[in-house]
Amino acid sequence: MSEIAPIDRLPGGLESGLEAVLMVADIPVSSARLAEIFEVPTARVAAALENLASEYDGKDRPRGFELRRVASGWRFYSRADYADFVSSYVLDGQTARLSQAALETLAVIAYRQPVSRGRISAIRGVNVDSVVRTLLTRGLITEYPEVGDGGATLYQTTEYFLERLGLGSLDELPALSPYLPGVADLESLDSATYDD
Amino acid sequence: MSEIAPIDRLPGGLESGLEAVLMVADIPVSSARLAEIFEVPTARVAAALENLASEYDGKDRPRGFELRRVASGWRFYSRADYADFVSSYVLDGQTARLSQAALETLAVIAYRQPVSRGRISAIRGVNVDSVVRTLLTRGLITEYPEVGDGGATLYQTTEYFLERLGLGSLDELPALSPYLPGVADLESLDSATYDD
Amino acid sequence: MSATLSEETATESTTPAEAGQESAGGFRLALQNFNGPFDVLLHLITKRELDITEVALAEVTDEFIAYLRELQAASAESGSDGMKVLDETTEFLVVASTLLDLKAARLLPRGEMADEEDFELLEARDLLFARLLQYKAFKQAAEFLGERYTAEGARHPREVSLEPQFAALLPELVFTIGPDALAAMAAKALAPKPEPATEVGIGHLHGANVTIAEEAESITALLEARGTLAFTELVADAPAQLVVVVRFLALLEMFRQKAISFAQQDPLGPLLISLIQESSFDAQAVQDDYEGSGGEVNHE
Repeated sequence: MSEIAPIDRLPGGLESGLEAVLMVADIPVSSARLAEIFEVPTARVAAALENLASEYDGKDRPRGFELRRVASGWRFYSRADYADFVSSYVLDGQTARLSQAALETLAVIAYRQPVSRGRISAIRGVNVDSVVRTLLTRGLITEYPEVGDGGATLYQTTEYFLERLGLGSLDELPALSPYLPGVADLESLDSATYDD
Repeated sequence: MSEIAPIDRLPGGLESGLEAVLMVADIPVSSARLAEIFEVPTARVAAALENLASEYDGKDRPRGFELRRVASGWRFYSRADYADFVSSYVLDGQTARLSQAALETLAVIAYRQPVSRGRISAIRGVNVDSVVRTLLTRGLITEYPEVGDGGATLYQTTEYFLERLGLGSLDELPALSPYLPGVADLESLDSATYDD
Repeated sequence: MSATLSEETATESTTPAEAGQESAGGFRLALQNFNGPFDVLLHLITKRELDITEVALAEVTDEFIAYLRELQAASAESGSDGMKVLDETTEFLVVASTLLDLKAARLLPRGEMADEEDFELLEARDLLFARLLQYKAFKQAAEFLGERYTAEGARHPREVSLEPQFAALLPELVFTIGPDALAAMAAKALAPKPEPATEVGIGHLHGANVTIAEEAESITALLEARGTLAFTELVADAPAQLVVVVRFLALLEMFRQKAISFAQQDPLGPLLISLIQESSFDAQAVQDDYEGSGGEVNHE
């Protein structure tokens, strides 16, 4: 590892680089992983993260976000002080029902799991990023432990999904064929993977 | 609206409050909506957002993130300077390219929306069915709620199109006419040439 | 938002590989990057700065026919259903008619509009140029979009899942559907989708089926009866624009098969067409050449 890493040549250096990655990270990122990304020693990453965290906590003013270390790594969170406002944002316009788009996406995942967002998009003919996020938030689907082709994240339904539908297991999902009279190749519809 | 809003009593005030809400937002949030949440005038929110954005751009050091106004609102982004590092972390379709054909079709839809496939084909001189499907799957266009003449499906661009191109609104598209010296009225050209 | 898409869909107009790579008579077409007939036209007329009146129609024609042959060959190789060839043939008709109109319009004496027909041709020319300009304008707009798209790709929006303490605040979901409704929805989404009806390009064409073979036959008959004729005379009785286009296509085909010759007395004179007596042209054989499309253009 060289003394001067590529990130050191950029304005803002390692600290800004860490901010950039963590800003888009959905799950906590370990300092070891960050060290790999930036090609600097883990200890240096750890020190920079501590610096950032305490900077957000109050050098100028307490930021609305904080950098917290949880078991598996570091992630940006909204600061608890502002939870009331964040709650009113989160709850605004929320309903207890899933949208039609969310239900259709859930149906596709149920019958084609584990399946990537790309494939669901291809099947449904629309971008499904936001509904997939909704289903994740609602605990109806979860990430599959292994990645698919090209490193794509795969999704599967959860126990909670089965509970909500009153099913004991996935085997109890009804067969698809009866719902499509007139489609010649029903076997392939039920079993084959969608060709996208 | 009182002079002192609840958010003003918190350390960090409105700016930190905005940071907190935007930290959990997964779509751009309009200043009007933020104004409701914090019970302050929209103009004050807008000013605070502008302040934050320019602060991130460089008061101390350029932050790894930036606050940008796209589509209908404001949202946190990783800063482009650190793209190399961020993309080694984020593996998604963000960088998937659009073909020339897709870009040209997207241009016709952006400037002529709502528009039918027939008219796009007439303007481009080629069949556009598969490209339109690609754009739909990517979420860059969507079906217009009403059908056109003769029941043709019409297409329009989406909010995601604006976000993905970093545009505030369709008005920010450069005017098409400068490219067309001597053609005064394209609309009439369209209708004169192709009756679809 | 991650626009995950497995693969990029290739350009919808298949471009045959390296047709006409070698320079032939100062005429060289690399069709690799073309995206439809307007591209080809623009390439011919603007990029190469060809004056349409100086372009030997036959040379252009040969290029296009070579282009079509490449397509047919590619289609046969890939075992596709020939839809592509049909599409391309239809597009070819657009090019052919556009070229013809351009040429016809250019051949008119400027400022001397003898009759109503001439005037219409001039109008048609303006429209055609306007169409090409419009096409070019959208190409430039696409360039802008492409640059933005690439530049913005360097930024990633924050779109993370909701922090657990806020997710817990969401109202408990009310599930209004059961397993059967879910299955019905899945079946509908997973069912093979019928290709959307193509509503492309032929909406403005009228009339019944017109075939190249039939038009070639009637051209032959007309030329046999009356000797040399101008194109305007050959299409004088055409009931619809489609027939004009197909007749033009038939002429191109006949020329390629050395059944007819073109002559032009002076730069602005009419294009004269005459039969080559010793040719063994078989109009019905044309059908085979356009097998992909059945040699036929259907108005639907």
